[in-house]
Amino acid sequence: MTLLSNSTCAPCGPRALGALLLGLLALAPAAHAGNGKLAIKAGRVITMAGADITNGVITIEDGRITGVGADSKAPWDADVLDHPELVAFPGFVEAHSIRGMDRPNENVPVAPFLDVRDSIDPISFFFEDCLRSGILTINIQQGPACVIGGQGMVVKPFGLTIEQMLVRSHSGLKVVAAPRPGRSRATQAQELRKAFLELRQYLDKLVQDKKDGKDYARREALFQGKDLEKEENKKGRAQEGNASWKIDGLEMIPRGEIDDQKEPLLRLVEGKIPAFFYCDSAMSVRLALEVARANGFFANTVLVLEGDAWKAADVIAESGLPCVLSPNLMYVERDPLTGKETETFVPKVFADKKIRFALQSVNAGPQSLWFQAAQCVAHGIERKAALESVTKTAAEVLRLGKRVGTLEAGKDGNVVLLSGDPLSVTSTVQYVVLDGRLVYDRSKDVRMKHLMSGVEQANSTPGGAMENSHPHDEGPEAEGEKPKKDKGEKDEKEEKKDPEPKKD
Amino acid sequence: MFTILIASGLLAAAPERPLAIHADKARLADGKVLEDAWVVIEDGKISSVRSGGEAPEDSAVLRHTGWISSGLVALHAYAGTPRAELRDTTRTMLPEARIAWALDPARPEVADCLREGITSLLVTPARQSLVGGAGAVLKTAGGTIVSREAQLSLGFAAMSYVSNRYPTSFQAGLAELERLLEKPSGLLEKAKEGELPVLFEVSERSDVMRALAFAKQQELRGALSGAEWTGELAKSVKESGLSVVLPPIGLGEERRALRAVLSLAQEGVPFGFGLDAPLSHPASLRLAAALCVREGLAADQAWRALSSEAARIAGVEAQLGALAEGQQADVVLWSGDPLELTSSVQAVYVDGRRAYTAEGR
Amino acid sequence: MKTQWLLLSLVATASLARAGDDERKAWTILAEKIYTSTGRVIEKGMVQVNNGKIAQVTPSVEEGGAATELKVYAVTAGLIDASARLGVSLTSVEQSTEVQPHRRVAQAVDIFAPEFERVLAGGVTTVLVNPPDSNVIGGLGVALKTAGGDTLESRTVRADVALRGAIGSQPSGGNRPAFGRATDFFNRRPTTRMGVEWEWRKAFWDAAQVERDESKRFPGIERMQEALAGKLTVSIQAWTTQDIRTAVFLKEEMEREKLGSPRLVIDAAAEAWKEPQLLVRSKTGVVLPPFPALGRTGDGAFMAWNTAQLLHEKGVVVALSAHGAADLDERLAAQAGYAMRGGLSFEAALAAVTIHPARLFGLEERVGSLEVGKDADLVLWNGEPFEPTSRPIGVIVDGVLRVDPRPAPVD
Amino acid sequence: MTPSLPGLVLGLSASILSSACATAASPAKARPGGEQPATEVLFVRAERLIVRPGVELEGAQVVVRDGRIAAVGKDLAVPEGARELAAPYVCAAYLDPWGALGLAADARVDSATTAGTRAADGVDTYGNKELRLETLRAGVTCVRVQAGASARVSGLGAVLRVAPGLSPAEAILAAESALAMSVGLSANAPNQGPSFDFVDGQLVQRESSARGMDLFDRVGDIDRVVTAIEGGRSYLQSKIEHKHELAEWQKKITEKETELDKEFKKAKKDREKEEKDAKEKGKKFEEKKYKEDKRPQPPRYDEDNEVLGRVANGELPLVVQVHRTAELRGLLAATAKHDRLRLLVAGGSEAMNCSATLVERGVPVIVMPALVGEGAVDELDGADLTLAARLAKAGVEVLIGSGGGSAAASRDLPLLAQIAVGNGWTREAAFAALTVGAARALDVERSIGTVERGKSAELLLLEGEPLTNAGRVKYVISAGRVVLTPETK
Repeated sequence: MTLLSNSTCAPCGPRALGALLLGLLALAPAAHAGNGKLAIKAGRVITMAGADITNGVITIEDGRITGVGADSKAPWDADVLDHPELVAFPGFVEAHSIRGMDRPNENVPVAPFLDVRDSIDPISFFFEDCLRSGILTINIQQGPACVIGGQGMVVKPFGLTIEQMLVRSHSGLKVVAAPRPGRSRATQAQELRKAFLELRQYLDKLVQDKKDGKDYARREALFQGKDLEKEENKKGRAQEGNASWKIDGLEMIPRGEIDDQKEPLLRLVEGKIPAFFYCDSAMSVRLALEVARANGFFANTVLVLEGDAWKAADVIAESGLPCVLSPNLMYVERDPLTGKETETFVPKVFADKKIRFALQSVNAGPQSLWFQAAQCVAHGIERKAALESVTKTAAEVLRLGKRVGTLEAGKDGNVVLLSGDPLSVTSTVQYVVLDGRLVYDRSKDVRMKHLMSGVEQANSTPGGAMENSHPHDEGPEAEGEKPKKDKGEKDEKEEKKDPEPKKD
Repeated sequence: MFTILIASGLLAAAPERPLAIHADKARLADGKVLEDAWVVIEDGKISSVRSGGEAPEDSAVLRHTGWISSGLVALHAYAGTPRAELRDTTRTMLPEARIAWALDPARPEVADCLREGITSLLVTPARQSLVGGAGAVLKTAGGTIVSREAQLSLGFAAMSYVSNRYPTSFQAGLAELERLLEKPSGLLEKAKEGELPVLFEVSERSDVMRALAFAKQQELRGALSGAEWTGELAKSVKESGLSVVLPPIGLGEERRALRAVLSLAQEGVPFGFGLDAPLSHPASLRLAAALCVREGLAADQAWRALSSEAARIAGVEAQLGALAEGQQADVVLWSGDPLELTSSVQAVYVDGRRAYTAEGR
Repeated sequence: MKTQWLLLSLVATASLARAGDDERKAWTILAEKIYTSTGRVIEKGMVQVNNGKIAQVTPSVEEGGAATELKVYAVTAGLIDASARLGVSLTSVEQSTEVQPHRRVAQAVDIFAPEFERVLAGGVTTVLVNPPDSNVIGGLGVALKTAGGDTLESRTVRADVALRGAIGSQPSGGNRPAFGRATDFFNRRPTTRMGVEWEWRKAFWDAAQVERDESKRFPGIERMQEALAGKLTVSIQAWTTQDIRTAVFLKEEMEREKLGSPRLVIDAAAEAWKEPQLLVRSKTGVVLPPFPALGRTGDGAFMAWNTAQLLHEKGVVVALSAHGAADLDERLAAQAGYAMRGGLSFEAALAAVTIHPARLFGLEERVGSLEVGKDADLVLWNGEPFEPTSRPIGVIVDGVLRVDPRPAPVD
Repeated sequence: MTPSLPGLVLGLSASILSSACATAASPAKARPGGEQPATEVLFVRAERLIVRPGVELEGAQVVVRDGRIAAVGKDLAVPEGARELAAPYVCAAYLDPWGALGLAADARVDSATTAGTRAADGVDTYGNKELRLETLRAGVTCVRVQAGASARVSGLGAVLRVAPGLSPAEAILAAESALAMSVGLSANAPNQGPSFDFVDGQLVQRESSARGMDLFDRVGDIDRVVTAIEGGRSYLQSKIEHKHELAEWQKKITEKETELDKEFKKAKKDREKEEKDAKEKGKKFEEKKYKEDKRPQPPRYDEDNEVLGRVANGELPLVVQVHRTAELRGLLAATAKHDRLRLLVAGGSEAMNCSATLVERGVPVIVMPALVGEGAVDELDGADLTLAARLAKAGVEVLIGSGGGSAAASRDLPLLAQIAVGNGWTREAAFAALTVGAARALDVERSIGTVERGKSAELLLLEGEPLTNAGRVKYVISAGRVVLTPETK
C-alpha cells in the first residue's frame, strides 16, 4: 500500500506548490530578526533525552539547539516563540519511505549507481503533509522491485529544491532479499549473489591485467636493455571492510579507474555506505543476513521488514541488526485447521525481544508516525519505547543520532509544537521550527483549513449558488458552494469484499 | 488365485444354476466382517450370505482367496453422459429434466468405474442450474438404469447463478424456488410431497445454512451435496434430518475438510462419497475413504459410506448397496480388505453376471 | 509449557475466549470508567451481565474475585457499524431489475465470512448490512450481530431494517445504453444520475397511485408504500452534495405532494458539510463514510475532517461507519477518533458509533447503550476509548465472551 | 520455548498450540540457538525392526545419539538417561523424491530459473506448520523439492527435512541433490497464458490454460536439454585446458625472465652502442621490438555451465520430467553418448514403450500415479495406476513421488504407493522405493534411507506393517529428534 501512496501525490503537484508558496509568505515575519537566534517557550518539553520539562525553553542559534531546560535563558536579541499552552517535541523521523518520488522503482535489477535524488519531487503533497504532521526527517529509498537498488537520501520536508531539502545524500543502498515481480526468492537470491560475484570477478580482472601489464613492461625493458623508469605514483588503496573475500592488490588500481556502475557496490562492501535490506518474509531474512555477512556490509545493514518477517525475530535478535517495520502493524494469519484467525501485533514481538526498531507511517496524514507509535502503546509497548521508535531510534538507524531525534544542545534546531500530547488523537501540530526557522504555522496553513473544514483552496473554482437548480426545490436556498466533481478519484472501499476465500 | 473350479464359475453366466462363492472374509452392509463366507447368487440376486458350512447342492462353486463385498456406490457422478448434455445453458430452471434421457452406458468412463469395483453410479445434473432436474442411478455394467428419478437437484451455491441471466442473486433465486413450490407439479410436486428426495447443491457454509433453512421451510427431505465444510455445521444438519453427499476428496485434501467428515460421523449424520467421475479418477472413491480412515474415521463407518449409506442416499437401498439376501447380486472379489488401498479388484459381478475380471486372472 | 503460553499471549492479541467460557452468559465487569451512551458516565463502577442481558449498571463495586469477574479500564456498549459492507458478494446483487424493494439482502449474506470476526475483534458487535448499491433500489437491509450461532436468525438484531437504495454514479455504473446490440438486461438500466433519480421518483409515485391505477403495480411496491408511510426507513447512499440534495428533495417532494413522509437516512454522506441545513430542515439522519486521509473519497466527493462535528453541532443525528474495515487505522474505533480529531466531542463520537445508529435504524430497544435490560454487547477497553493509545481488549456479545481480556493463563 | 521455535508456533491457533509445542518443543529444548544437533539420547524398542528392505530383526533396538543412529541390534543396553520409545514396527522414514513441501510457492512456479538456480534458496522453514505435522504423521520426513518445477530448466533441487521448527541448517539435508529439467510439458507450451472463453455470454478464465505442445516444441525441448549438457561438458573441458595452458605459459615466462636477466648486461651494452651509432649517423634510435604470448584467458565464468559441467561429469544426477514416448525416446537417444550422465526420468507416463532402453541404461523412473480424471494435460494421458507395477516387471528401477505439484501431495505419497501396490506393484518394492531407493538415486544414501549405524536418525515407529491402514504412525524421529508423538493433534 505504501507503494501506491506516493502516486497519489504526483497529480497534486501544482496545488502543493501553491500551498507551499503561501506557507513561505506566511513565514516572512518570523524570519525577520535574521540573526538566526530563536527561543521557544513551551508549557511542556518532551526532549526524548531524559525527563520531560515543564515550562521549558529551547534556545536555537544558527540552526543548532544551544540549550534546553526550564531555566535556560533566552538570548536578549532572539525571536521568541512563547506558547505555554503547547507541547514541544523533537519532530518525528521517518526511517524509510519510498514516497515523495515520481516513481519509486527502476526496472534495472542491479543499479547501485542510481540515486533517488533524481526522482524526488520537492513539491509533492507528501512532503507538505510530512511537515503538517511533524515528520521533519525522511529517509527516501528506492522501491523493492529490484535486486540492488539505487542510493537513498535523507531530506527534510521543506524547500523547493533538493538542495534545500537535503539532510544527507547517499543515505544507503536498497538491497532486496524478496522476489521482484515475476521472479521468486530462489532466482532473486541467485541474482543477488551473482551481483557480488560479478563485482569480485570484475575487480580480480582489473588487478590481474594491471599486474600483467607491469610484468610485461619489466620484461620488455630487460629485453631492450634499458632501466625501467619508476612507475607513476598515482595509486589506489587496498580493499577495506570485512567481506569474506578480498581482492589482493586492489591498491594497484586507482579508484578512479573503477567503473562508476560497479564502484558504489564496492563502497557497500567496504562498509562505506549502509544497506537497507528489504525482506518480505521470515525466510528472506536468512538470505539477507547471509549475503550481508559474506559481503562485508553486515555491520551497516538495516533490515526493512514486511509480511511474516517477524517470525524470524530470534535470528534478527541474534544478529543485533536494527529494523524498520512495516507500516502494517498487525499480521493476520488463518489456522488451516479451524479457519480461525490469529492476529500478531508485530512491533510487540520486536519490543519483547529487545530488538531496535523504527516504524514507518501509513501515510503522512492522520495515520502518520504519531498514530503508529500510539498503536504500540495500545498493544502493550511502553510509551518511551513507542516514542523512540519514531524519533530517537529512527534517527540512530539513519546514523543521524547526533543531529536529530531528541531535543538536546548541539542538535539540529528542529522542534514541533503540538496542541497536546504527541500520541493523543486530538493533538495537532501548531508550529514547526526547522533548523531554527519557523517553517510551519497551522493558522496559516491553507490546505489544512481545506482538509479540516472544507474551505476551498485559493486555486479551486468556487461554484455559483444553486438558485432553483432543482425543479422541486422549495426549501430555503443553499449558501453552500457547488461541489467540485473529480471523477478521477475512486473510493477503494467501494470494491466488493470477496466472501470467505476458498481453501488457499 | 481362483481354484480350478473357476471354469464352472464362468458357467454362472447361465442363470439356471446358482453360483456359490466362498471367500476368506466378507464386508457386510453394516461394515462388519464375516469370516469364512459363503455368498450364493441365484437369478441375479443374492440368495444367501452365511459363514461356514458347505456350498448348496448343484451350485457352481467359486473359491476365492481374499475378500468379497457388495459393489461400491458412487454418488454424484457425471459418467455415462456427454458432458455438454448435463446442463442446459439457456435456462436456469429445468424441473422436468431427467438425466436418464442423456445416459449412454456404453461410454468408456463407465467401464473405468467398474474396474474399480464401483457397480452403481448416482448420475446427477451439473451443479450450475437452479433447478437441475432428476438424477438417475446407473449400473456400471449391463446398462441397467436402476432409478430414473433418484432425486431432484436444486442449486444453492453461487455457481448456480450467472450474472446476466435472471436470477443473479440468492434472494431472487430463493424467491423463484418458493414460487415454483407454491403450486408444484411433476417432479417438484413429488419433492414437495416427500416422494422424491432433493439434492441441495451447495459449496460454502452459508449455502448450507441457506439450504437448511429452505428445507425446513418447505419441509423437503434429501441430501446436501458438495460443501467440504458441511461438517462444521453438523449439529444443524443433524436436526434437519438431511444426509450429506461429500464433494470428491482427493490427494492433498485439506485436513480441515477431513475433520469436517469426522464431525458428521460423530453427530451421526448419514453421508456418502461424491465422485464426479470422470472429472476425477474412479480410484479416488476408495482413496477418499482411506483418507478419512487415516484421519480417524471408523472402518465400518467408512465402508457404509461407500456402500449401504450411499445406496440409501441414492434411494436404491432396497435393491443394492449391501451384501445381503434379496439384494441384486452386485459383488466384488478383492485381493484383500476393500478398505485397504493395497487390495485390488479381482473380479466384479453385476446382477449375478461376471462383468469384469482382472488381468492375469 | 509456560514459555509457550507466554508466547501465545504475545501472539494472539485478540486471544479467543477460552473453552468453557463460550456459552457462559453471566459476567461482572469492574471498570474505572463506564460510558453508558446515555450521557451518564460512571467512575469506578460495575456492569453485571446475566444470561445475555445487562442486569445491572452501578457505581458501587463489590469485588468477589470470581472467575467471571473482569477488571478493565473502561466499558462501552458494543459498537455499531452503520454501514458495514460485509458478507455480501456478487451473488447478493439482483442485476435483472433496477428497482426491487422487496428483495432481502439477508438471504444472500455469508455470516461465516471471516470479516465478521475481524470487526468483532475491533469492538463492533452490530453491523448494518445493505444490498450492494449496484441497483437504484436494491431492497431491504438487515442488522446483524457479528457473533452468534450458525443460523441467520441467531445473528439477526432486526430484519428489514431499512429500504436501501442509491443515488449517484454507482447504480448506473456498468450499465449500457439501450441502443446498440442488445446482449442482456444490462441495457435496460439507467446510465446517468438523471435516470437514477427518475427511477426513484417513478417508484414512489407509482406506489402512491397504485391503489387507483393497478397498471402501476410492480413487485415489492408494498415496501415503497410502507416507506412513503414512514413505517420503513429509507436509507440512500449519496456521497456528493448534488446527490444528497436529490435525496432530500425527493423526500420533500413526497411530503409536498401529500404522498407521505418517508423517514430518510443518507449513507456515505461525505459532502453533507456543504449544506447541513438541508438535513436539518428535513430531519434527515446521516451515516458518514470512513475518513479520507486526503479529503477525496467515493464518487469524487470531498469530505472535510470536521464534517461530523459540524453536522452534530447543527443538530443532525450522525452515525459513523468504517464500511466493515478492520485494519487498525481504518476500523470503527479509529473513525470515532478521527471524528474527535475533527473537533467532535468524545460523548458525541461515542453516540455516533452506538446509540445514534441504533436510533436511526430502530435498534435502540436492544442495542446501542449500556442500560439494564438491553443485550449484553460490551466492549472492554485498556484505556480511553477511541484514543489510538488504547484498544478493545475484550468483547462480549449477547453475554458471551468473544474476545477475552484476561491475560492467557500461565501453566 | 527455544529461540528458533516461535516461527512455527505462531502459526498454530490456541486450540492446538500447546500440543503442537509438546512435539516441537521437547526435542528443541535441548538446542539453544537451534543450530546444534539434537542432544537427547533415544532408545527405541521394536518388536519388528526393518533395517533395510529384506533385512528384518525381531525384538531389536536402536540407539539414537547426537542426531545419528549410534547402534542397531538385539538386546542393547539402555544408555544413561535415554528417552525410551517402543512400537510394534520400526523402519526408516519415507523420502519423497519428487515433492514440493517446504518450498515457497513462488519458487515452485518460478519460470525464470536456470541451471544455477538453487531450490535451497526457495526453502521456507517457517510456513506450513500444520501440513508439515500431517506429512510426518503420514511417515514422510524428507522431500526433494525443486524450484521452477515446470520450467524447462529448473535448477538444482534440494532434499529437505519437513519437521517444523528445524533450523535451516538442519532442514536442508542436501542443498544440491540433482539438476532438474523438463521436456514437453504443456505448461511450457509457447505463448500460452490464461486462456479465455465465453460461457453463458460471459468471459471466463479457463483454469488449465495448457495447450498441447506441437511436435516442434517437443523436439526443441530435447535439443535444449542436450545442448545444455554439451555446453556444460565443453565448458568443463575448456576450464581444464585453460589450467594446462596457464601452467605452460607461466613456465615459459619464468624461463624467459631468467634468460632476459642473464642477457641484460649485454642487452644494455648493445643498446648504448646502437644509440651511439644512431647519433653519429644522425639517425633516430629505434627500440628493439619485444614480443611474448599473452597470458591465456580462462573461459568466461558461467554459473549455469558450472552446474551443467558437474552434471555432464556425473557428479550430480539429472532428473528430467518427460512423459510421452516420442520425447522419452528422443531424450534417451540424444543423451546416449554422455556415458557419465546419470539420468533419472520423472513422470514417464508412457515409459513402458522405452522400458528396454531404460533397463539397459539403468535409468530409474520416478512415477507419479496421477489419479487424473478427464481434462488433464495430454502428457498425463498415458498415466496409469499400474505404471509402477508394469515398469517394475519390465525390470526398470521404479521410484515413486508425489509429483511436486502441491505441498500437500507429499503427505499422501504413502497412499499413492499403496494404490500402486493395489495395482500390481509389490509392497516390498514400494517400501524400498520410498526409503533406500529414493535415497540412493538422490545421492543421500550415506545419510538416510535405512536403519543403519552412522546414518541420520530418520525413523518411523508404527503400530502395524508399513503401507497398511494398520500401520499407523505412533512416533516420528527426524534429525534425531522426536518430532511427532501420539499426542500431537
